[in-house]
Amino acid sequence: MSATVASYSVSYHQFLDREGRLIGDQAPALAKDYQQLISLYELMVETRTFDRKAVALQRTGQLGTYASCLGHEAAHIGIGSAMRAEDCFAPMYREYGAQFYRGVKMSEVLLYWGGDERGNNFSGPTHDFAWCVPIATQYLHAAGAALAFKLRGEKRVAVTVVGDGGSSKGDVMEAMNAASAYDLPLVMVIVNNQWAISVPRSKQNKAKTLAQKGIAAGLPSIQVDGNDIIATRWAMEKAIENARKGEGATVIEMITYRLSDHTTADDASRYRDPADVEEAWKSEPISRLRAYLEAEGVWNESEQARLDKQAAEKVEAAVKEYLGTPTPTIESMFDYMYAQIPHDLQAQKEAALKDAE
Amino acid sequence: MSATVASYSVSYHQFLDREGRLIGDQAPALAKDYQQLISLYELMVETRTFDRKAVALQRTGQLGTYASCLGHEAAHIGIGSAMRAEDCFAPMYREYGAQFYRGVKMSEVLLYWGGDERGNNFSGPTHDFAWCVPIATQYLHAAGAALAFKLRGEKRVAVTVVGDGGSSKGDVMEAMNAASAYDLPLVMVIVNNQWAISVPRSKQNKAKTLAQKGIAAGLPSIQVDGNDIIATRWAMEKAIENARKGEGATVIEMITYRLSDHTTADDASRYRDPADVEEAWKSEPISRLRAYLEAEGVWNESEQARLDKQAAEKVEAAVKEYLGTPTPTIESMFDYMYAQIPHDLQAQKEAALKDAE
Amino acid sequence: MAKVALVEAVSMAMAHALREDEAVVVMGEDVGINGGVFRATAGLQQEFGDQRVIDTPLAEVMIAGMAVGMAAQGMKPVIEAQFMGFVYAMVDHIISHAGRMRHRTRGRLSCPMVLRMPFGGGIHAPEHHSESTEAMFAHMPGIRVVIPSSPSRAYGLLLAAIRDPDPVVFLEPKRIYRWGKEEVPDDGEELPLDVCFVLRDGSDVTLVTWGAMVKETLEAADKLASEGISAEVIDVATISPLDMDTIIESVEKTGRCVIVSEAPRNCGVAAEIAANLADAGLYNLHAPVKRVTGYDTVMPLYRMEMKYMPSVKRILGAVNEILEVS
Amino acid sequence: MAKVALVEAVSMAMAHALREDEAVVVMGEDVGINGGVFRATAGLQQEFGDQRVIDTPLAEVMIAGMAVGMAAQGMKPVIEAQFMGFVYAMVDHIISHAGRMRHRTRGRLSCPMVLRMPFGGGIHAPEHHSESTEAMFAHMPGIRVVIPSSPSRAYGLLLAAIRDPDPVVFLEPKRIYRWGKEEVPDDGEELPLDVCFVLRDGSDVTLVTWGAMVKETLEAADKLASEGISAEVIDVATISPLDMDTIIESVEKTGRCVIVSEAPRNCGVAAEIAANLADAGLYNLHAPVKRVTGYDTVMPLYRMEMKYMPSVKRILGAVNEILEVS
Ligand SMILES: Cc1ncc(C[n+]2csc(CCOP(=O)(O)OP(=O)(O)O)c2C)c(N)n1
Ligand SMILES: Cc1ncc(C[n+]2csc(CCOP(=O)(O)OP(=O)(O)O)c2C)c(N)n1
Ligand SMILES: [Mg+2]
Ligand SMILES: [Mg+2]
Repeated sequence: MSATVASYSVSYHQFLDREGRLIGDQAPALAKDYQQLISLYELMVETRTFDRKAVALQRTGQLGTYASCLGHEAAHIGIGSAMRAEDCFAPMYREYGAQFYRGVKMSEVLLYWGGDERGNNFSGPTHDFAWCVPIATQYLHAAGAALAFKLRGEKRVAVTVVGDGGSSKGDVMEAMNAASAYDLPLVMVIVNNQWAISVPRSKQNKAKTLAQKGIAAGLPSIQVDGNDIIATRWAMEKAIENARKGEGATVIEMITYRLSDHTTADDASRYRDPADVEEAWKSEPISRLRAYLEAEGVWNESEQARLDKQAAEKVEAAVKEYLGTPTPTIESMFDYMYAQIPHDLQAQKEAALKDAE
Repeated sequence: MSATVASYSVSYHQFLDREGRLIGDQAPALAKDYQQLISLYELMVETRTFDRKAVALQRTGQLGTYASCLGHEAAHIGIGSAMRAEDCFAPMYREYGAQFYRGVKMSEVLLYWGGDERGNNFSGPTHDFAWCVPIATQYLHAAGAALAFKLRGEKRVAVTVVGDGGSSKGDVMEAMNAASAYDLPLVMVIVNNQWAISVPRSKQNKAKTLAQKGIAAGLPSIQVDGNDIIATRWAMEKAIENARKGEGATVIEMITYRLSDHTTADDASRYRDPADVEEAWKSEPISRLRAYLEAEGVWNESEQARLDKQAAEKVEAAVKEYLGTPTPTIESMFDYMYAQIPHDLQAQKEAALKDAE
Repeated sequence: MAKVALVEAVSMAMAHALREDEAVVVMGEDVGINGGVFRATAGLQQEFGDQRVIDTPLAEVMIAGMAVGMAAQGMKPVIEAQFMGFVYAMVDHIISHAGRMRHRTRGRLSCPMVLRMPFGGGIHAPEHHSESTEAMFAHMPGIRVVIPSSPSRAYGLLLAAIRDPDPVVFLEPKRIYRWGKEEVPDDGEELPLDVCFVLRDGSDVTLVTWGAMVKETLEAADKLASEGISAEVIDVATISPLDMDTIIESVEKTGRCVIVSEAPRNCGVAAEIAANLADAGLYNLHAPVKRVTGYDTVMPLYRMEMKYMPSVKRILGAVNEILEVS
Repeated sequence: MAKVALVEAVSMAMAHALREDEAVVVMGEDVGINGGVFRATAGLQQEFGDQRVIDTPLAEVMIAGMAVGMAAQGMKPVIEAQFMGFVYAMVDHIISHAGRMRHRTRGRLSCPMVLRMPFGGGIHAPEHHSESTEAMFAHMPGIRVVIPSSPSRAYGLLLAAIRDPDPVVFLEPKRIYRWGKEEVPDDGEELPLDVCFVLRDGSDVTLVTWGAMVKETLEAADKLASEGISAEVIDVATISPLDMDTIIESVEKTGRCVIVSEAPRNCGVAAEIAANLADAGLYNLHAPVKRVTGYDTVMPLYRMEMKYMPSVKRILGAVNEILEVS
């Protein structure tokens, strides 16, 4: 006797094609909410302006290793803009767009990559997690946050992001499993930008999608075009709403492409074909949204010029603030280890202060 | 635009119902291969006889904590009997039935639980892994073995087992992911006996099956009645054959029930309803196979009496061998740490020998 | 007042904390209806419900990672590793996050969690059930490491650990879970997380230990007393931060020190104590500092485990060796 | 012969091992076409193919666990943790299996694997990229821990590590990956895995160190020499097993010892060395044993990292402190 006992599928969603034309007739209201679309567009452009500047700062020795977000703007801003302030974001390390939307300042991002912990004490929601370098660990922090919200009866949602590479880590699967076991108000995004440093998506596993990892835990699992902000925002809104209503977690794979090197310490020309990158540029998120807005008649050259100027000024101001931040103190190496510094560390602190004299 | 990009399902397979009647007309040849079925049946009975004796030894202070396999005989022997000697088995800790088939001696199982490492230097295939207490880690050892076989071009298959509880660990998902990434000759069994000590299956996650964990990595994933040896053996044979042919890995969930306490250190009456256990006894694997064999006219009371006697004698001999094994030496604490004992440890060894005088 | 065992005092402290602070939750494998494999959480789920005392899927990385997330969001999770042998999968989240959350965010987020677990050998348990790797945690910045060795110290130290605003690893010496019962009032009084306990005054030699080895060390001290040798016995209790002042003060008096620990020797906590004596304590030393420790081997399976564990005989041997030195 | 840097010597040793033994495979994240994020595996996949030099999914537990399985089945995997900050997820398989496989099976199975990784601070890297937790591995039974500090020692020690029939953790001081180039003949000559290297003879004080701190320590010795103080410098190199004989012999001569390590202080390898001096070396000590180490804090982000790392100044300070003592 053989019987099918469980069936699942993964759906793919896209509303704007790469030329910026609406496809199908299912587009969400956002497609016609030009004001909101324009504000998302502006943040996308500002984020890219910031990103280019950050890379330049690194190249000129004014910033440490920096992880660019070039090409991820629709994914990241789709995520950040669908959240409420009281929701909790557990990022990896390149979702600046999401964080800017939530109030993190550009200067704070620079401070962090400029080797200063104060960047993590940012102006975004105070409950948001810091940048997370140990890949995928943030998934479990988000799951813990979601459990905290649930136990306290708060209508808050935790949102987290991992990459295509990071999705291979057990932490991701344990978080999905926990989301299922505890019905957590949690949205788990996999930003599939095709590369984990030099390792292509195809080497992570041979499954058709990364979204289907959610099926392991019986969670709704979808794929969206991660370069289409209408799709990313729509998927996030739906998933966050479900989570807030107590209907549990969702896994969303956003398909995009890392247009930059992995970080400024990387040289992608060693391992990938420039032709592929060129091809990927044709799908990038900003020009398609601009084309759409222009076709709808709500955006034009002069608006763009205004925006470009505004973005450049904003970034310049942030750079100035960053470069003007004084060096941290010796004390700051010791004073945040514990709420109350223990006697042994106090002795080390005193010795360090003496040595620094 | 929305499109389905991937679809998966999990099928369930059973050939013998709990009364021992064949269901459907798809039963594999084994159902009529009475000689082989009888030999499997004999091992199931011997294993159970052994198991009861081991628990008794623990109760009388002659054995340490012991993990019973009561009720798992069809699952374990289905696994072990489908493998070739050159295949590699990475067990958890209660698959004695599989191991007996592969040549491990009953006295060796007792030695291990009797607190003696020599039990792990067993008479089964020398490449088989030892019992593995840190739950789920064995999955990755099996994946590593499978990769070794593949890299060396050997037509060997690695087989591993985890429990319903252990299937929540990241190691399991990372192994499945690796199996997909590297197309490994690997069979990953989840023996779902409904309990992880006191935690019921339902608390591990809310997915319909545990088999569907394999879908995360795009692997064929099926469920079988783990108390039906025709089904467990059939599923294992198919999966092992696929793996040997280079067609990759399979995930098999075997549904059974832990009829005993978790180990002799556990008291299951604290957390589960005796009525559930009683109900589970109705599905246990040995009586159903016996009923089938008797109905087919190939087994009877006197055969059973002969078998019972033979099993008892075998077990008695094993106990005798176990109890007669002399205490390990002090040297043995040191001599297997490295191929060549380093100087610091040599000094510790000499001190220990002196202290023991 | 009825006397309680160490494991019951652990339970009492958790119950007290659950009662006084609703941010406290207890989480782990089998901590719920089963009450933990050692009964350390017995009765807690019955009293506080399954939203406060929470069974988890079998996934240590998950338990640790979620605890970090919960703690950062204002909860006070008290998580259990079922045995110390299963804590290794948790180490990443403990070292990379629990110990860094406050520092990394300049105090914006913190990680007030307790990771408790039974540790140590000597109970005839299976493989991986007898670990003593406290040094691994002591080496991690931002983590306190606490080890009680009596019911009252278990109660007071665990309460303090749970109330502490930073992460604490709390190691319970399971070999003495049911040894040395004491009356322990459930008065909510905590003990300090940074001082040693002098269990016995003495003038000829200082014996420093912690956890279950307190038992053998006190026995050795008794034995020495019967031979006219006066041993001071110190229970370190708070492995990190380490109260070297108390130890050095004792050695100032006795001039001799033996450190007893069942952990492997290489880079253990005993080394840290001896290293401090070789520095700040050097001029008080009349004789070499001896470490009586487990060997740098795997803890053997149970037929041989008592050959691995430091014995009274080995402690006495070390003391005699340095007493011969004048 | 062209001079090579430490990271190139690491590469050479791997290439030599891949050539001489087909059981050897190199595995890790980005070790293939990318040649590793530090170029330590540059060119290896091109020479040996993708069945010998294997990119892995991004999954540290998997890499460690599979290496254990492969090693037990006769391969000799040389795996890489991309940075030491990401090794913690591997610890479970290393301590629970790699270090126990031979012991557990009475020699039936073994685990001849090498886990290599860049470690240490000082390169202006992001968070979690500057770890020095070698003590964690030194505390684990059944694991060798090796740290080279020059190109030739990197070559000889890594070859020995790969050929060794047991698991070796091989830590590469990335701050000096490209410092101190040397001629290193690719002659397949290995170095012993259990002896210290005396880098400089001296008579007034013994400076003991390893890894990248060898640089500052040698600088300090130069400085001392210019002041007429003769410092012996020892590169421990094999952290476990630790060659205390060489160190004690040196201290017999000098009477003074300063141990330099960038790892956190509490329970570090420096403590183990000092503890041995407090025991077997006590009667040779004319002054307290000083440890110049990292603090028991998180390694700060890069603006402050050089304030964390032991400096030449701090080393000289410690030496002067104990030289004043007569
Ligand atoms: C646990 C861990 N392992 C390795 C690294 C080093 N590392 C940093 S980013 C990266 C690749 C990440 O790829 P992916 O998850 O796809 O995210 P992306 O960078 O592409 O956004 C690696 C291997 C790390 N930070 N953490
Ligand atoms: C990593 C790890 N965590 C915890 C334990 C303690 N433990 C031993 S068996 C067990 C339950 C296992 O349940 P399951 O995986 O369903 O296997 P079963 O025992 O039911 O066959 C637990 C929690 C362990 N051995 N290893
Ligand atoms: Mg990626
Ligand atoms: Mg089970």
